[in-house]
Amino acid sequence: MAHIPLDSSQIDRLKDLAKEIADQVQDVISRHSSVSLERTVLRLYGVDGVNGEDIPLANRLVDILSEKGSLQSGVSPHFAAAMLASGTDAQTTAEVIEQGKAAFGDLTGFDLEDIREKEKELAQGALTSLDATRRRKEEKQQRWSLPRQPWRYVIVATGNIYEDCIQAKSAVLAGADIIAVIRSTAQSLLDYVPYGPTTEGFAGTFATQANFKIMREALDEISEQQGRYVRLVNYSSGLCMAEIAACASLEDLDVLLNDSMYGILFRDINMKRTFIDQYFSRLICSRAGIMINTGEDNYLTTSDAIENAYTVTASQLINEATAKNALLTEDLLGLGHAFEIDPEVENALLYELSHAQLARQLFPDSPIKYMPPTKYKSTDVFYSHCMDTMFNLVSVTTGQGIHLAGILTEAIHTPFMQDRYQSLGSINYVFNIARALGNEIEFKKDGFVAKRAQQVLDETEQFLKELREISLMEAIAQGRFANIRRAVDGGSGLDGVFVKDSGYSNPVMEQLEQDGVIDE
Amino acid sequence: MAHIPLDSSQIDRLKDLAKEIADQVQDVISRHSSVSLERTVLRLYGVDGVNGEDIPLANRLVDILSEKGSLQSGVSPHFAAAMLASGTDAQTTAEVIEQGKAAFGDLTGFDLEDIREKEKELAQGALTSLDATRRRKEEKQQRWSLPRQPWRYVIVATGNIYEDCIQAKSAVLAGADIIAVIRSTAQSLLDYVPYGPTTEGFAGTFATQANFKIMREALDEISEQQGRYVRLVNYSSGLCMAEIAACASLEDLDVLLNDSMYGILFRDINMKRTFIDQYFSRLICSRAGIMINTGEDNYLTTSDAIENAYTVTASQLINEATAKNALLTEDLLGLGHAFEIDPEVENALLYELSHAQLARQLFPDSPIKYMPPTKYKSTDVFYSHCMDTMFNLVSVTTGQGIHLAGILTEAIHTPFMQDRYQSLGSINYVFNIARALGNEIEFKKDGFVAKRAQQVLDETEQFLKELREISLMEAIAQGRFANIRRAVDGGSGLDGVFVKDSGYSNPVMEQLEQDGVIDE
Amino acid sequence: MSEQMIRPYGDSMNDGIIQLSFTLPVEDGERAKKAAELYVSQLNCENVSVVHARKIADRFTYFVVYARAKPSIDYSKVQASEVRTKQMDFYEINELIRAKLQRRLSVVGATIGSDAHTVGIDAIMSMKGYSGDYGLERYPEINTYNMGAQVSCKALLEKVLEVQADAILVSQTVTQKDMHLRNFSEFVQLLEEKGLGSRFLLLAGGPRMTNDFALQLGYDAGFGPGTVPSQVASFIVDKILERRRKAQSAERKA
Amino acid sequence: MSEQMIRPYGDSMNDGIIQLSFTLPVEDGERAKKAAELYVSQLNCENVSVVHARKIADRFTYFVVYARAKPSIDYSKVQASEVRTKQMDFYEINELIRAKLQRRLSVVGATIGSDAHTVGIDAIMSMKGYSGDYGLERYPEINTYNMGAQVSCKALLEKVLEVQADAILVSQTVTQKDMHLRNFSEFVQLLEEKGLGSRFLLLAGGPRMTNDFALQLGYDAGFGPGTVPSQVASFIVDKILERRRKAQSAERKA
Ligand code: B12
Ligand code: B12
Ligand SMILES: Cc1ncc(COP(=O)(O)O)c(C=O)c1O
Ligand SMILES: Cc1ncc(COP(=O)(O)O)c(C=O)c1O
Repeated sequence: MAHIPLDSSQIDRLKDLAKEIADQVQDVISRHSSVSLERTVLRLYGVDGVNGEDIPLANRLVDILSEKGSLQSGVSPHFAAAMLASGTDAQTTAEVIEQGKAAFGDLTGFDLEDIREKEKELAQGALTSLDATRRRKEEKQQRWSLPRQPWRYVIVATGNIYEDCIQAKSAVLAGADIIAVIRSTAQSLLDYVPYGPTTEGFAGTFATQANFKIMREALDEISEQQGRYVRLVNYSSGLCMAEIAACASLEDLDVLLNDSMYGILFRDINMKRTFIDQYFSRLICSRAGIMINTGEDNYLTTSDAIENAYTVTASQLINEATAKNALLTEDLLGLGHAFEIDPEVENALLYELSHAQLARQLFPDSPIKYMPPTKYKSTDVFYSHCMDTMFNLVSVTTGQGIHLAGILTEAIHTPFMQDRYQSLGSINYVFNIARALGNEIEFKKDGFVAKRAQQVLDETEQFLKELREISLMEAIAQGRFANIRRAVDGGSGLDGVFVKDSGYSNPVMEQLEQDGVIDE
Repeated sequence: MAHIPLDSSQIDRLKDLAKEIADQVQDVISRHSSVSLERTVLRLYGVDGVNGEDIPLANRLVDILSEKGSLQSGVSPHFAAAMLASGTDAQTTAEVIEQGKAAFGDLTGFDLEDIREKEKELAQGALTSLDATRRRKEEKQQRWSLPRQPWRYVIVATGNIYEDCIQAKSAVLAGADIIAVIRSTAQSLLDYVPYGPTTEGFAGTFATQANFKIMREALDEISEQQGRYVRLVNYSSGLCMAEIAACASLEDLDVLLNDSMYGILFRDINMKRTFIDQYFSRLICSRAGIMINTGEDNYLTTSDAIENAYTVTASQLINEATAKNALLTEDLLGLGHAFEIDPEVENALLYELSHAQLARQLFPDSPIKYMPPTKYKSTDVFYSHCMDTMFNLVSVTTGQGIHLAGILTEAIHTPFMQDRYQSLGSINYVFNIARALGNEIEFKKDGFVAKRAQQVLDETEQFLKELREISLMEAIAQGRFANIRRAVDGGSGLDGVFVKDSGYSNPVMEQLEQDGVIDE
Repeated sequence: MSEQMIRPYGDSMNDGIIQLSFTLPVEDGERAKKAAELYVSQLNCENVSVVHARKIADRFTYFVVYARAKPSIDYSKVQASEVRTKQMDFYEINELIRAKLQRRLSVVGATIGSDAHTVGIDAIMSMKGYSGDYGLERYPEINTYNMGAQVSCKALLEKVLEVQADAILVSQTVTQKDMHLRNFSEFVQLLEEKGLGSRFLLLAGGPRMTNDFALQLGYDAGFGPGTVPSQVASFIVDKILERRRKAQSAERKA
Repeated sequence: MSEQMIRPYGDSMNDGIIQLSFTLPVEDGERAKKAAELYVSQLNCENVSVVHARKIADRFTYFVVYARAKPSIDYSKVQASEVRTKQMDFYEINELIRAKLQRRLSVVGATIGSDAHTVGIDAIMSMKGYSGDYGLERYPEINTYNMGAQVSCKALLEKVLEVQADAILVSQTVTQKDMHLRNFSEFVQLLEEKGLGSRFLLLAGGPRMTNDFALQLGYDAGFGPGTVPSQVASFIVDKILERRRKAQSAERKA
């Protein structure tokens, strides 16, 4: 692999700074919980389904509890109590509570011991299912083997899950290794997870547990046929980060988009809510063996890719640090970056090579996620196809982990089946003819590429130092990321955040933290 | 510039071998002349136009002479005599001869002194016009300046010279630096140069002096408008190499396709005829300041680009040596090679980089001509566009001189206006973003690229040694180039070759040889 | 204007050459190619040449086709409305407001619905502006309120009334399933309902927007890709002054 | 076969999506875009979206367009002839000739007219063959005469008669201005004139060739891109034997 000489002690300094910044946020996280975090506990306890008005039972129960003012102690003890009372399974218990046929929200009259017992039992069940999905995936990857990197990642976004399956299979036939089902525009702002299979969506398909299942089955079929394991991706960003992580784990998803700041910056979701939910969602991902993908690439769509390259690197370091706090291991960190430099810039390719090589060397054991050009894509599909072709070259040359397919119609519409086919045609072509280019070339020392990488590192160090002083939250408030300002108490979802009281109990989280990193 | 370490003493050996091979051919050349060579003399003396049956006067006069059995002494003395007799200008003299109103072919009764005098005068006129076109071009290149390399070269081929002008201007608007007017399929086998403006042709437009003029005027207009000098290319290969060189020089053309073997191999034209005509045509080019482009790229369309890479290098060396024998300087040698490796070959790009870099280093002072992928182009225009994009990258990275635009519809039809626009879009994009890539990277020493280049050099040396033993002509007969066998006395045009007799006179050639390389 | 019949141009006038690519829900093979050929001939084309056919999914084949389109259209009859206003620069515009309007203009902008794209509206409104042209926020004579994205029609209207806006800038980037149409129209309807139909200058914009299209939607103008803020500002000032003139002359008559 | 109506597929069944690119002889601008939109609607399309327009020459604009094609065609009615013959390999073919024909086959091939492309015909005839499939020259039971390119129809026929060929292979690569049509037909006419209409097995090939098309031209079969020699050999042997059977049964009747 081509290589840029970097000062390892500087890299250590950067990682330490990031860790400090992450830990500051961790304080806020540990003091709070959120409605969606509590709903996640219920889902992991086995509560599923919706009521007559299509409201998920998990939402109904948590709402009832907060109306009763009893949410501060967490949903877990209350639900355990209800189960003791009903003597039935979780789902039935939830249904009777929802129908008002069972008391909920008052622990008086229950023996705390029994409750804790029941909670333990429920939590055990939850963890068992998380371990199970992790093992099922490992087993599949054995059977069908994983393709070599860069992994070819494409999105499907018809709005109709069944149409998505056709498109996904077509893409796999053309070489795709990873399929992402993009969500309908509005979903990330919904404070619940929609239910059941869906066939209507806008610029994407709703993320529902049923849709996860349908697509995963389609991919298992094609993995079998193609003899390579095709991963399934969905998006957990938004108001339901942890809940979607729970649903994803129950359906053997492989990857979730899960960024510490994306929801804040690009969906105007409250930052506390985001950090809190994100932590629990990542704990679940780590246990379920779900890889996370982060969204640094998005910064470059609203701020300049050269000027703000250091914000991408800084964010990668912060995402890594927060992820490690949530027990995620490096092999599960698909840290994001992108090929977004204005093609009018002379020698733009040298900058791209430098940035891509830097990311590669900073996170050697992570399957870093490389995003294609989008912002400067032209509506001239032929010209756009050239941009993607050069992106493909940089990716294989610098040995990226996950390669998002650039699409020639990026500036026009969400990809049609033939757009994806053409995109993969370029990827397969370039990856094959340039497979070993990275091993063939050296970047001149003190050349432009090396100097540029050093400059980005220095700017990053400077920036992280400031962050440590003013705190991450303040930095976001000041618009230091993506040129977007978000107030600490602004955005949606803050009303769903609450301070845990002394009696608060969430045995799933406790157990996950206690067990720590699982390595088999 | 990226660089591969090469042994300069080996390069010297290769160039010496090529020189020996070229000199062997030179013997054949000096003993013979051809009908088209003689017609060229007439054209340079000022004979133009056609008779009632559209037969060029130059052809008629030479035919008359050969019928009379007087051609062996060359057309020059006979025509000089005729002019002395007629006392009018060359054109009028030719007309009366053609109409049978003047004697032609018998020198008895003329004072040899007077004839030689007249010949000298005519030859002087010829050389004056060659010097004039060279100066006019230099002057234009001063006024409008030359773009930086690689020069973007596109072809037009509508069959209609006026339509060609529209297409050419469009291409220049999109960035083209060089315009080539491809000829109609049949022309290279015609033993005369068609006359006048033409609007009908097959997969190309006839090369006529009138068409040259029309296009050159169009390009002057657009050069003025764009402020950069746009060169005009045509093709002299075929049965009229020297004649077309004469016409081209009279109309200020900048470049001629002119290869020592193309006509033999790809048009089945007799090899003696080709070598003889080629020599005189190149003498004219050197004096007229016309750059020649050679056709090694064609070999790779009939033989494998990896296996036969050495034939390309060998041919470049031979073309260089024969060109130097014809007084062409290195700055006028557009030696050809191509990006024609099967894209299914893993690391094909590394081979291409190696071959392109080798050509660049072997001929550092020549504007080498790099041809795009053609043979493996797909009818899927989107895929083909990717291939061209990678070709563009190799070209700018290895610093090629003349860059033939690859066209996404290569496998379908001769380029439409929008095809050329799309092609130049890719070229401009890649050249801009990768402008300095060549300066940024090193090829690992003992890496694949370096080793491959050395291998090609060694194979070339071996091959040239064989050629020296068996002679170039024999090698062609054995199918050693492009896997095509051509017998020494086979192919068209041999009947037009004759042995010069002792009294043979061609003062234009003599003068050109005598004056040697002109450097101002 | 005299008749001017046109057809596509490949490499000679009126040859009608066009390039197509599409996918048909059939298995690859000679019959599939034939189907593609027949299909394109149904699109008023002749000399249909199916140059490429390739299976891209079970029961789906992808084609690349070149053909000669038969119709000619009379270009002299083709009409397209363009935003008509004399283009002024930053200084001229501010000067004009000071001189003629004698009060500051008030402009509110937002990306409505679930559309989260702000780059477009920001390009017009934010200080930085677009391709070297200052954004409206930088205009001393204009008060700008950029509400960002994911703004409901209701919230937008409230803001408009609160700051007594002269002009409203609505942006839509997501066009999938004609989402933008529905959102654009929803806002117009809301204004109608509230009887505010023509009170504000209503501007629409986005990557798929044309002026023709905006007028159909009931907006006063539409702006597409490449729009720079000064074009928008020029239009606003121009129209506001024009409306005032009309109003005044109407008064005089009364 | 029951009716099967089809339309192009973008991302959902029958959405009719197609991509087009073409050039119109007009100056870029809103009117040009409108013209492109109107033009494509004349091609039986709706929801025409002119996503890209760019000047590419004085008075010429280049467009990229996406649209929904309206027609549906009934795939069950689509017919395409394919060269029908059981595909045999090198050994089977030679064996069959030895066993059934009991004499060697004689085949002449050429690229006629001014077309200088030989790679196609060589791929079929030369020793090396094509994509791992031996060329006819390598078949012990076939005498092959490959005349190369730029061969006149007259010269080809002379050779055919001289070697008493069973089959004639004609290749054409240059299709510009329908040159290949004229050349292919010229040779057929020459055979007719000489009263040799059906004496030889006549095969046509080239990058634009289809079997349907060859039949129209009066050839016995047509072969396009990707053809391998053994397909051609199989067809020849098959047909020659078939003809002989017919001839014999005819004799018997007489
Ligand atoms: C940047 C971007 C994003 C960023 C947005 C960041 C932000 N804060 O804006 C991020 C990464 C967050 C994003 C997310 C998504 N995006 Co997005 N995104 C883009 C992208 C790459 C560029 C858009 C852009 O910024 N253009 C630059 C601006 C300057 O151009 P413009 O908007 O046309 O604006 C100009 C003019 O139109 C005009 N103008 C615009 N508005 C207005 C208003 C007025 C009043 C006036 C006068 C003028 C005016 O002036 C501007 C300057 O000239 C496009 C692809 C592309 N290259 O176009 C996809 C694209 C727009 N996104 C798309 C999609 C689908 C999404 C998602 C919905 C995907 C998903 N399901 O997750 C998400 C979710 C967003 C949501 N909920 O709506 C699709 C839309 C498809 C369609 N046709 O409907 C596109 C086309 C990509 C694709 N091919 O799939 N996206
Ligand atoms: C190689 C090549 C050349 C070589 C030819 C060398 C040679 N000795 O053959 C050279 C460089 C000399 C050349 C020159 C020219 N070429 Co050329 N050339 C090509 C190229 C790159 C590849 C063609 C090829 O070899 N294909 C590979 C073979 C194996 O495929 P194939 O021919 O389809 O054959 C297969 C089948 O069709 C079938 N088959 C073919 N024939 C037959 C016959 C029978 C009986 C059967 C059964 C089967 C069969 O079997 C084969 C194997 O599967 C194409 C572009 C492209 N990529 O297609 C341009 C192309 C064919 N050339 C073109 C042109 C215009 C020319 C020139 C006329 C340009 C000029 N004006 O100078 C010249 C002059 C040639 C002339 N006078 O005819 C155009 C033709 C445009 C058109 N549609 O009319 C093309 C398409 C390039 C372009 N886009 O402009 N060319
Ligand atoms: C981290 C992350 N989450 C989510 C999304 C998708 O957006 P939405 O949350 O609207 O589905 C993206 C888009 O690229 C992303 O990068
Ligand atoms: C050296 C040379 N001459 C001539 C030609 C053009 O062919 P023709 O001689 O048929 O015009 C080519 C084609 O690429 C060539 O390379």
